[in-house]
Amino acid sequence: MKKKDKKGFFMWSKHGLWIAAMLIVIILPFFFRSGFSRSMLSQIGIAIIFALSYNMLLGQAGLLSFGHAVFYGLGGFFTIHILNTVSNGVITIPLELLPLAGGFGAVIVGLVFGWLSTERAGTPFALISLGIGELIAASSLMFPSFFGGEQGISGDRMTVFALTGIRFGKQITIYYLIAFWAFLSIVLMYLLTQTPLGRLANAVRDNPERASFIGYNPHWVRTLQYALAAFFAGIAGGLFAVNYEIVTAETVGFIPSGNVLMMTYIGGVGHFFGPILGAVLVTFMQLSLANMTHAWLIYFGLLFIGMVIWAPSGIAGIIMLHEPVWKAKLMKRLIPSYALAVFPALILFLGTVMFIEISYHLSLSVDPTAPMHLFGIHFRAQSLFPWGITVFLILIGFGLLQRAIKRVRQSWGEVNLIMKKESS
Amino acid sequence: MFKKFVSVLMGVGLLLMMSSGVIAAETVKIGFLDPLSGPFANVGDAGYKHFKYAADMINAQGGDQRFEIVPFDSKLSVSESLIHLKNAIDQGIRFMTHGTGSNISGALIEAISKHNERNPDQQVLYLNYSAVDPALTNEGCSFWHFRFDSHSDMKLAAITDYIKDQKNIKKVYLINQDYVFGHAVRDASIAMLKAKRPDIEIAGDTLHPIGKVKDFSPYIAMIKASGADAVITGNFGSDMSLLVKAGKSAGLNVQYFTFYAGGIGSVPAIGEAGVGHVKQVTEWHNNLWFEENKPDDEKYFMGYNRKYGGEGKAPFFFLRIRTMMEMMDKAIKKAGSADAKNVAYALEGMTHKTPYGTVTMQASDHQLIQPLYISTLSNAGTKTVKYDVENTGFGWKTDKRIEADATAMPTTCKMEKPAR
Amino acid sequence: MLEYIFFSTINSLLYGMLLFMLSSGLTLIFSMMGILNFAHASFFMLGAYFAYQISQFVGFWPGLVIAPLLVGVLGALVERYGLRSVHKHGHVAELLFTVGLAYLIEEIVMLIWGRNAVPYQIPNILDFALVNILGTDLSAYRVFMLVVSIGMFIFLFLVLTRSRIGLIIQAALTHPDGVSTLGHNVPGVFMLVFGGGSALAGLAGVIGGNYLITEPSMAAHLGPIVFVVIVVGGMGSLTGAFIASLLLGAIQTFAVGVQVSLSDLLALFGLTPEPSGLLKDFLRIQISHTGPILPYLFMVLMLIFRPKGLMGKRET
Amino acid sequence: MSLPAVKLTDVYKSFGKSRIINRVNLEINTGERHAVIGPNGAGKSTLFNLISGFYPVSSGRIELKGREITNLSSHQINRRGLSRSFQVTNIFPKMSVFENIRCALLWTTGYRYSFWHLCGRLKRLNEKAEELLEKISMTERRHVPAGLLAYAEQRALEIGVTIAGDADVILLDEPTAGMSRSETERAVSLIREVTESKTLIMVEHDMSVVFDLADRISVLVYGEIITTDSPDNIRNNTRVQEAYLGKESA
Repeated sequence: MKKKDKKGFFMWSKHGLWIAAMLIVIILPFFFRSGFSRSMLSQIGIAIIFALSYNMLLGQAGLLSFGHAVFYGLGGFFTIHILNTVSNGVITIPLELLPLAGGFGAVIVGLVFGWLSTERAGTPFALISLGIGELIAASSLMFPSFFGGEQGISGDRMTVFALTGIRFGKQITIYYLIAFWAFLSIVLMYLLTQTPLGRLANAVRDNPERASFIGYNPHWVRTLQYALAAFFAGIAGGLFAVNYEIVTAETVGFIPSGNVLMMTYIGGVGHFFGPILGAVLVTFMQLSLANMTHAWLIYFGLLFIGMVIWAPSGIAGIIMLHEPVWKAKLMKRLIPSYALAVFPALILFLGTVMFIEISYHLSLSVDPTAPMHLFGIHFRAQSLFPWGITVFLILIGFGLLQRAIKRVRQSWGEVNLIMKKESS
Repeated sequence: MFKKFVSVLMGVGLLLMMSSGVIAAETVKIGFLDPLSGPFANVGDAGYKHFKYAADMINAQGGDQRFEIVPFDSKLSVSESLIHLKNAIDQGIRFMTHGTGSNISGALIEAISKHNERNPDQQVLYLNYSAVDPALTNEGCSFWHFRFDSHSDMKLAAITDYIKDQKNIKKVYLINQDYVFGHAVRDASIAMLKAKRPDIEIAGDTLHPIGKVKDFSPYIAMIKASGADAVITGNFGSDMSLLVKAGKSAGLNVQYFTFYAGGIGSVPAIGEAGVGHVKQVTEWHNNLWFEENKPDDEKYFMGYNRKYGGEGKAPFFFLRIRTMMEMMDKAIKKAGSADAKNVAYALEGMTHKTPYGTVTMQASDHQLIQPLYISTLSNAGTKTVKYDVENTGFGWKTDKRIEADATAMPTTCKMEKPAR
Repeated sequence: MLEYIFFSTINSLLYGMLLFMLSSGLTLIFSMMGILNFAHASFFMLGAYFAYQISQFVGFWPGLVIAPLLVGVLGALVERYGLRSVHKHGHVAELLFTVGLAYLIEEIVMLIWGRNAVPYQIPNILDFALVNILGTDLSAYRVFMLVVSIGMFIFLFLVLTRSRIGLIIQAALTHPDGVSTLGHNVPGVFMLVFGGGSALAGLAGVIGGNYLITEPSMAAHLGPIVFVVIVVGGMGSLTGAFIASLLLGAIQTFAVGVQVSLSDLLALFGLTPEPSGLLKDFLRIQISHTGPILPYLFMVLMLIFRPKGLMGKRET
Repeated sequence: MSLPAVKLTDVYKSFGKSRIINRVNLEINTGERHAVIGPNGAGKSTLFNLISGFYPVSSGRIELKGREITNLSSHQINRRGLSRSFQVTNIFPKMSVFENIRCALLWTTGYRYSFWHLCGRLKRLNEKAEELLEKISMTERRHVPAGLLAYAEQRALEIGVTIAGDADVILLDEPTAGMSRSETERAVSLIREVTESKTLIMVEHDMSVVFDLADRISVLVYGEIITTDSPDNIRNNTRVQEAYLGKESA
């Protein structure tokens, strides 16, 4: 690229990724017109904020929390209560700003819990977060006036006046509201990583001892980071309230806490955009895969364990592993070996899917005696033949994959060697 | 450059999410929304099979109206349920049925009411087969909601009607889960017992956290100390099985009046500990056909057990699902179309003959009025207790039948009905 | 009242011993390897299911021995082929591995044994009332559970104090970094401890599964409570875990009987406020309602104010 | 004479039954370069850990510039103007060299816990960081993650991080340990330069460095200071020779 061009495209080269993301977000609902996919996109937007806020703890501050949904849920409850207060005409806040109520509510609780739980990181923090999560989840049923008991608290967003004058009835309008907040939150959370507190959160994660000898109290750094993470989780919860117009006790519970951990980890904690990928993938899997197969929990569990064992840096880590190779224009050396690996990986995948589906069909399906169909083929699960094929596919796939992996390693070795030579 | 690559990759990932649109056929589709994976999947699974079987049976009669059941996995989550509601509406489904989770039923009523108001061209009906919170047909009632199960106050009225005649019951202990349903059972028990048997002493009244107690022995110790001879509990799942088992282990000799002792998976969990002690209130059990001599019903549910019940491992349980499907069949024919509003008006006030009497869908609150039975867990294989449940060797034996009319309760429902 | 106290004491002892059986293995694993094993309760569940399956073929008694051994072997395999390869990615990865494992075990159990509870029953020979004290039966099986758990406690105590491997484990408990310098086969010891700890959980499952309910969600139900035991008991201290188990058993059992709420307390001072909303909910709560969540409160407070736990030799 | 920079009064520290520091009294004057020497296990690092607040003392009193700092936490002591380095390199390994320095500057430049400033936009901060990089001659290596630096570079960075906050009392724990002769020489001149007009306390094994840099030397043996004196006197002190130097030379 010529220098002149570079200057002309300054906006693009520096902010290109952001602009592209914004455009995608704006045009997406035109490709996905059904109510279901728009609802899913809305849920994905909420999940992205939630997962990124979680990564402010796990990725950036090294705090493994088992109770992050406390803030998600509380944010939702604060928002729905404020929404109802607004509906009753006691105060006036436009609908577009209601998620902030969740954020500010959560940040206050976050400061208290943060102070109590972050004196030490590591296991003590993880256990305190687990305990606080259990306590809040249990008390959610004990305080029905705030949590609404089992029924939850519901509201009607149509009764609240909107700043933009839009009637927030249809899903598409809410989608854009969520998209706006998600985009704003992503930008803010990204910028936060560049602030003194953001840098110090990293410092405290890597070496709390040293951080205290440059004047910082690690406890305070963690507390503030924790409270800010709570803020964004609260915003996500607030959007949840506006989107579904109901908030129930399940939102503060262990399930969303576990979900956000999985999203973030699968996406990758080491890179800012990792949790975004994780939120998209996991939400998609939960909503769509569950429609395709009732065995989806097994696939999900296998995916999670697989990521922990083989790709602890997540999807983002795998992608970023290729950054230097891409920059050195050496991808063409890796691609052939990848292409070779795709085929056996597919066979192994096919075999595994068949194995799980057949076992599931026999054991837990509605009618095990009925013929089952998989990939358009109908067969009887009771006969030995499909089992034979399954075992055959798994063995062949596994064997070939071992060899393919060897090839991939080899080409990686070559690429690394070339890059080393070039840099020196 | 690399960043651009990443953004493209993200875009492709998003584009992969194609929504699945199924072309609507001539058949009437009923969306079934309940947990189909995770810890409560057994409950949803059983419901789904019942609906499939009921649809099979109606379709087999060969009329021009056919039913198809489309399952959706609620995962017991409100947000996922609401998304699946949208999913179902996309697929042209106008009738949703659901049973597990009062939180979801409340949310569904709200969401469907709002949806029907905002989208008059795609109105949806909510057919409730199992959520028993009285509020749903009282202060929280809706034109778009119909309940085919007797709500908890009706069932409790049946229980207290039975207790009324049991002169040997002098002291009653109330133990319930500490949440809305548990509170409702507790409050209603106190009120109804006072009205029907003022001489009965409430020997104790305990609420315990839901799903957290592993060992009920301490509660049993309290029941024992109170000298109660009957226990009323709205507990379900392990909270109920563990209660009965702990009672047996301490030699507690009381009668348990329960809502859910016959629920799927409960009898195997309770085991012998419950024989002669545990009573349930239901609209059906599998020895009713013998007691009331209805061999047709035996044929019906045995057919289910063969097809979906794994030879009795997960047997027939929900008569009301059969009732619901047959009433829906009638209502759609009566309405002349599968339009939600017309079907709703057709269902209002409809009467229907089940094997065990006539049931009525009340127009005022959309609550089905049906006969209820109090039955006791007994050793099966005897002359009267023919069949056991879930191959346990234990089955149910009727103590008392409460006629449909007697179960009706006054309602506070003020329903807004759309113009016909 | 006397009978209530007597039986509550027995109940709390029994529940405490069951907790101890579950958590003793976890304490060993956590203290030595630093792994917060979320799948520990899953091994408990597997113990119950294995015992059920074995009892279908050869009866309860062989299952009492075989099932824990099977679970132990499974645990050792998990350590050898799962955890060890994750170890290099750090403690968070190890912990998440066990989270995923717990998840998967539950699914697999459902796949094999179905979603409903299995009828795993108390053996007939123990299904009778041993004695009747003050009008309440004490069932033989509960006494048997008590005997087994005490037996296990003694066995564990002897192994740890008398055998060579026990001494190594003890050394590792207090100085986890020091063992490798002694020239012992550390990975081997880890595998043994993990397998042994799992087997103990399995044994708890065998005798607890039929007393409680053997169902796929039993692991998730008991999962978090064992962490409370090891935190309260303290890092590296079996005695601490023992005391904490009994303490938690007592707290949960006795709290049930205290039907006093804050409003009752205020009434003692002649105050009868009639609040609404949140405050009303708060005043309404009786101590007895809080029994099962008290442990978590206890754990959080312990971690904040005394991170060493009751008997811990070092901080968590 | 002005107040001593650091004053230890009857400082005592034990771990369980073992006494590590036994009633140490020590005054370090403002502006002096002070070395603490002693055989392995004498408690030199523990002494540093006590002064810098890493461990609490069992009893006794520590003052910094006339104000008591006994049992304050590390960051509080640091904010009062005392900074330290570690015997084992202790930096932020995943951050770049530049980031390490910049983080170390944040507190004293007044940005503290700010989450409303962007580090990249803070001109004064970045200029200061550049200056400091220049000072420790690591401008070239600014983008390298600190964990990947060569050992001597890491030690230099550690000194950079230690002095960045502009503390006037600097504690260096074996700054030249493990370095080659030429690296040591460079390190010594760096230390001399960056501690100009500051108070320096150092633990050091390399006697040539000690005698080169120190104005006064304290000798710590089995948790007790046996003497504090000028380098020349220490060299000739027979007790020191017996307890320490003698052993070393033998």
